[in-house]
Amino acid sequence: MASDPKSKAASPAPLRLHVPEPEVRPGDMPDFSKVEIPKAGSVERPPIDADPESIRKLAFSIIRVLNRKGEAVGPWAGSLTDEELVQGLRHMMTLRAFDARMQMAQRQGKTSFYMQHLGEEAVSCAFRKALEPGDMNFPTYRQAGLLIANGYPMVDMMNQIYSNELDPLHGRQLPVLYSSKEHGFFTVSGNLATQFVQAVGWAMASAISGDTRIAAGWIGDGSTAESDFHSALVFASTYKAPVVLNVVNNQWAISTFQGIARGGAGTFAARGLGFGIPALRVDGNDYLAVHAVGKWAIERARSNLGPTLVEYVTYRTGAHSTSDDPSAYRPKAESDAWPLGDPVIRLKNHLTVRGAWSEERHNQAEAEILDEVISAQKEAEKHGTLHTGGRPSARDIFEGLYEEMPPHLRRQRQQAGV
Amino acid sequence: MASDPKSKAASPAPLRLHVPEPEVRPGDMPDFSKVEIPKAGSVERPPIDADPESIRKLAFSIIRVLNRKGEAVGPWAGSLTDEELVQGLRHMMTLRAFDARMQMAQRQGKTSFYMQHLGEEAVSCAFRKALEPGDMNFPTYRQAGLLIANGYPMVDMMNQIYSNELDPLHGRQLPVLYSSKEHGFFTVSGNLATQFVQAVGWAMASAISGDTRIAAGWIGDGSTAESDFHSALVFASTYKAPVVLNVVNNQWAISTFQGIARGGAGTFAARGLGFGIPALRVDGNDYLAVHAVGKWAIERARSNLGPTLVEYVTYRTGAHSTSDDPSAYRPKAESDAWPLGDPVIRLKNHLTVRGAWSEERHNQAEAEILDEVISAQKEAEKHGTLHTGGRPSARDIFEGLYEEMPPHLRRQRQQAGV
Amino acid sequence: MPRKTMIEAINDAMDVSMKRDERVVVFGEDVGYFGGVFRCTAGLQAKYGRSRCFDTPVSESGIVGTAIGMAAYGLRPCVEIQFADYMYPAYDQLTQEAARLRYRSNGDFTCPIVVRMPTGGGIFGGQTHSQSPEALFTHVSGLKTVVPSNPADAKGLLVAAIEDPDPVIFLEPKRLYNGPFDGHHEKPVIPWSKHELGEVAPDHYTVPLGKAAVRREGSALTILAYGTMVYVALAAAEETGIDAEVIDLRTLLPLDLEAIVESVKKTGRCVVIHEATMTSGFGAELVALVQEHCFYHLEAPIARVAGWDTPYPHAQEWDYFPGPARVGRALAETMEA
Amino acid sequence: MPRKTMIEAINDAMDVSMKRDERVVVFGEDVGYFGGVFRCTAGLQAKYGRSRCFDTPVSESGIVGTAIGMAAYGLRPCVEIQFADYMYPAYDQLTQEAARLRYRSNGDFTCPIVVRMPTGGGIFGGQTHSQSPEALFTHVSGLKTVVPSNPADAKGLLVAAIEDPDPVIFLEPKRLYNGPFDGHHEKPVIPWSKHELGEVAPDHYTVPLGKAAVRREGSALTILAYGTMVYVALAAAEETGIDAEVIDLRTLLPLDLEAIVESVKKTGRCVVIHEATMTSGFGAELVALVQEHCFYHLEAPIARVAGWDTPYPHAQEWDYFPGPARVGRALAETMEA
Ligand SMILES: Cc1ncc(C[n+]2csc(CCOP(=O)(O)OP(=O)(O)O)c2C)c(N)n1
Ligand SMILES: Cc1ncc(C[n+]2csc(CCOP(=O)(O)OP(=O)(O)O)c2C)c(N)n1
Ligand SMILES: [Mg+2]
Ligand SMILES: [Mg+2]
Repeated sequence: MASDPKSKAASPAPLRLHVPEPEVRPGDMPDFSKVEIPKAGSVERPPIDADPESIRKLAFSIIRVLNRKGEAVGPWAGSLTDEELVQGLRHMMTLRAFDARMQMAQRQGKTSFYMQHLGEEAVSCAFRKALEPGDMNFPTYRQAGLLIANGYPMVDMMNQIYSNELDPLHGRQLPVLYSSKEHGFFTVSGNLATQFVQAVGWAMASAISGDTRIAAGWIGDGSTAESDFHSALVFASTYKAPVVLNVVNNQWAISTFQGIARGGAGTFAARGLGFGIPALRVDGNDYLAVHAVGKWAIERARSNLGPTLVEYVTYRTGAHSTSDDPSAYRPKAESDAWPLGDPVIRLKNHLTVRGAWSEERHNQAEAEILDEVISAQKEAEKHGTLHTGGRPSARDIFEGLYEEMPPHLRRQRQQAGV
Repeated sequence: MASDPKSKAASPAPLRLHVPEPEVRPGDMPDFSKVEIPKAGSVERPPIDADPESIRKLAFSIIRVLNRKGEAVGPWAGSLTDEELVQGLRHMMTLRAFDARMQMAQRQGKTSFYMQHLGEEAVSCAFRKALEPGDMNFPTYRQAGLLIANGYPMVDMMNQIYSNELDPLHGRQLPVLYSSKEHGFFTVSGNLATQFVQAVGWAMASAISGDTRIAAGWIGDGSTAESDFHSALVFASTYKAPVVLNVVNNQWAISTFQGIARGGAGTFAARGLGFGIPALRVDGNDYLAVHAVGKWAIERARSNLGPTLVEYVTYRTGAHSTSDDPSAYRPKAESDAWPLGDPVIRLKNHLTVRGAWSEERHNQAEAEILDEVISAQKEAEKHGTLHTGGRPSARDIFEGLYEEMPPHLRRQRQQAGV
Repeated sequence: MPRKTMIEAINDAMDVSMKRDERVVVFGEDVGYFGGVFRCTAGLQAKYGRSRCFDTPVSESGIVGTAIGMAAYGLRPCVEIQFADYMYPAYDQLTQEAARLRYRSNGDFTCPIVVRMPTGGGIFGGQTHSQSPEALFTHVSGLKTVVPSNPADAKGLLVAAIEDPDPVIFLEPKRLYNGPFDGHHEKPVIPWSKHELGEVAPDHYTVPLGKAAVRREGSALTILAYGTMVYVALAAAEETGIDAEVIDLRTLLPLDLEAIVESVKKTGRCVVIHEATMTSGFGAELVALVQEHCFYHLEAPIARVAGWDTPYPHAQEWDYFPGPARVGRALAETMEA
Repeated sequence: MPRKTMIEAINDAMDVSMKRDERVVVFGEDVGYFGGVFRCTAGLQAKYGRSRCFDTPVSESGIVGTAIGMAAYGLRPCVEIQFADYMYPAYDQLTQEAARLRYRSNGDFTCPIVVRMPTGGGIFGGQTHSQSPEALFTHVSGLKTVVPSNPADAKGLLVAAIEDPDPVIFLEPKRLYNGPFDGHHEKPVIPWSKHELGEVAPDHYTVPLGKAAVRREGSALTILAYGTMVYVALAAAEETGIDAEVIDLRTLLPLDLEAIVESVKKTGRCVVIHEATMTSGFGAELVALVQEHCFYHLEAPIARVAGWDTPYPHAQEWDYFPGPARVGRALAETMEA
């Protein structure tokens, strides 16, 4: 040991490792009383060119529009019409019905894997409606609402999930890792977080080209710990890229609660502040709030004011995926205790309060939607499911890797006899 | 393109890419008038267990102790004795003399490469004196003051720089990438930023082991953009690791000014706030301020209060390395215009004001130090320089990669005939 | 002797090591409370406490980077990367740091870490849950790379890896977790409880790194394989009736070249198989070594059977996987050549 | 024809490409105002403006990650990694993203990016300024890998790479930047201005990816080389007097297997050389292919000469570098075998 003239004053107490733990585990009573929920309508709505420093507190609050009575209140209430809201409700209901059917299809062995959105439907459905055609999303596996709300055909999604003969991705990708440039939906990666910095690059390219289109990056709470989250913030901050950086905080990363990724910061939105990026936290189960905050951030980007980080506070009600069983790591009733409620029910109530919706219309819509989903499913299944019926060709293994197939792949394809 | 019922309201202006540029380039007049320099003594000194949120503004100010008159003022003035300060001055003078000689040795072809500390000597020299024996630094290539101030023999440093027969690293490493566990100096990597998260791991290990030793990670302003900076902050924040995270902001990353890495955030210290990590900014050319802030952060770590991020505001007066010529990208006189002055002169003035130092003593010390450096150099050169005299063996290529040499390496060593 | 699955054997190895040596710590994504998505660390947090087995943020570079710092301190971290496909963010720390700490510091700092990761396909995991990146490690000097093929080896090799003074990459063929798998995906898997290599001694033991095992003696031809492909080799030998000697390499680096050369000199023919993509795969290195050391004994070109040079597709998994039919064809061709 | 250094030729390739195609953008650490630490991008920012050539933060994953996003948008980024040794933080983006965008999206998104990086040793750069990681790219399906050995090729290959619809890794042997280097470090380097391959046509031209060049015709033996090692091969042939045919591969993937096979079938002997570490280096793949395709023509085992399986040491650089003496020994042994 190096000799040092000074010696320790008083021998300090031994250090201890701090490992964050959720407050409850299976067997405990779920308790969200420590989660501070600001009243709907209570958070200010600054101008889009506000100095990031002056709106710091938006990163530590929660922007909410729908109150307990189902009314839309406060400066973020927005101006969506009855029609638009009904459409939004239908999108969320469609996504939920779609999820339920595909979840079941997986259990029936029609595909290998599925991931649902239960409880988080508002986030992607509402955000999509705030975008313009031509804008590009860089989603994770949990933003199918971006497709549904943009009118992407469900049957194409199912073809992908089934890896059948009409699968637009020719069987190459895991179910739910869709791609649709036409619908502003970048090809989903199985490697977490990589898309976040790609979104920034796409946005930079739009700025380089003097275009007016903007990008939206998507990431989960857990994945903010990955390196590319940092790269994205660094580049977005430096080049003032026209991008909205969306963090979907659904409280869990598989079995790991958000406290592990978040550490000592109060919120994920706070991360943006370290880069001088305006950061907003929003009630992710409130369709109107998501839409209004999305609009605000998108307008900022399109006005060349640079990036915005948005944290959507929501809850992953379902399992992480069909390979997961959450009862092993969190109380079963936790989702019922979640204080921000259910996005579908909340928008339904709001529309009802507005006089634009009713129990009957809801039931009717539910039935219609189920029909649509089922008929899409039937249509898709005509073209095969993972283990039966039509399937992509073994040639597709070799094709489409390069624009022109190099000689070694041609030799291998020949060997494969396809 | 997806059809969307809504069409753009008014067609927005084309986007443009924002690329930050320094205010001056070669040919321009250097100008630091926009750099806000708080008065010495003006920044508060909170208790070490202060709530990070309550001390936010420390990340946007600069803690300074030495005023223009050379007096130590304010709550961070500290309690270093005359003797300790004279020792500190000598360390900085030694590092500067060492650098000058080695820079020259490189020009003389005695080694391949060198990196100096000119203008930044206070940072590593003062911080080292705030540590206890057993604490571990994870330095970059620009913290040799940690070794000098801890009494590591200069001749061993030179042996490494010369890759001679007594090189402790047996010729394997680039000059200045020293290693000394005994002196709390982790083996320096040529790959930027990797050490920052390793420092957090070392600190976690100390906590896991119930030890009382703490770690200090070091990184340059430019390198904060690397991924491992993020990993370090994430893990340090989550596990409240007993680590001090030091960012040396010397304004430049080779030819790239700090604005490129920092982007829209006002400071590098601000990055810490996004993780709930207390962040302090300090005048890096003020020996007393660096020491006091270092002590504060180290005490926090040792008291199991978790990590602190410290940004040292300084200026890289010299070239990046012997391979670099800064006149190609910044005005030659920029370093003279740097508003925080020279760390050696400032401490010298302070000691003189205290009555503990004088021009003669300074000159005498300078002469003594030069003697010491030259005699170390002579001693080292007896054992060879890169291209002449004693050198490490070709066997050293194969040895020490694994604890036990695997068969394929034994075969290769045999083939090499060594 | 008790029979265990490979998961249980791996769990056992960590348990035994944590009990014997306080310096052994285990962490990674979902490995703490939950016990890992494949359950390999189940029960360890409850037994050894949260500071010796814990969940981490989703950051592979952070997991490996902190493990390196801990190893430099003096601990012996054994960390999990959830799938080998997700090791890439940690590749810098693994190859530039872990692999070189000892060398660059001339032994002043060392890096005794183990990085466990499930590899290989066969579970319909698509291109990001199926990869076999072993060649990306064997090219990096300073690392050791291990691929067990059964519970008995898995425990002994993992204990040896944890006790090794240098960084070890420990690749777990996930298709073998519950039973030996020979590529006949349409047949039910035989569980390890029915296989003698499922016998795992309860106490501490090691299987030394760098020693191959002959899984089938034969005189006609040598098959070099590791992990899942060992069973494919055995199936192909049975199905073609070719008297192949099947060598399970167990450790790729350091490699048991002696065992390989001895076998090929005896048989005069060699087929190298792996699941990873062919080009620049570890099979290329094996071919290069065999032709160098056995040139004058070779009666036919050495054949390689491997994953096609494409990402691992989801739906066409079984057209991609180099199963017994493809391996059998190579055996036959090599015999006829 | 004007003669240029390899640096100037590379600069020229980007200049020509930026002029012809607005979608070409160039960025990386220090590449903007300063023009790159090796000066390869000098003048481009002044000529094309800050939004087409700019400095980036020190973040290789960010450089490649944003480039991928830009390519998905429709631009054609040509980015610089300051040294190949620093590509590791970008390895995830390169291998898991760039390489697979087209495949996984079935052509919905593509990734026409070029990632330039200086490689190889010989400048006393130690273990972190000397690496040759080509095998870490050739193992990854979806990438192309190019290694030019002279200014004329460097320009034509780089233009071709920029115009290629898929991601290309462009490795620049930095020891060749100023002149052909044959490993005789004690002798002064002959500048490109004295070499006919320094002749670089000023206009737009391409050298197609996937085509090798014969640098020396010979009948006794075939040497497969690329980058710096081409000149080492030529020197070794001259110095040993062995009539070697020297093939400069130029592109490692796609590989010009035809040219290789033709030559080896003619000579019956083959030596494979590279500067990267031996084990699992690209040389292993070459050996595997040659023995597969030329088995019955081979009169001696294929020899490999490569960097030792250790990090690149600083002081012992010339004991590490596989120079003409070591290559010459392998030639002689292969002739005698
Ligand atoms: C690089 C990488 N590491 C690990 C994984 C495995 N993995 C898949 S999802 C997941 C959790 C992600 O959680 P979060 O980001 O919160 O998203 P959520 O699933 O909650 O939507 C993990 C660890 C992966 N896919 N990629
Ligand atoms: C991963 C990696 N990328 C790039 C480099 C090349 N490089 C060496 S030093 C440097 C600049 C670092 O600047 P900064 O962090 O501010 O430290 P300073 O030199 O100013 O002390 C760069 C880009 C490297 N060594 N490692
Ligand atoms: Mg989550
Ligand atoms: Mg700097």
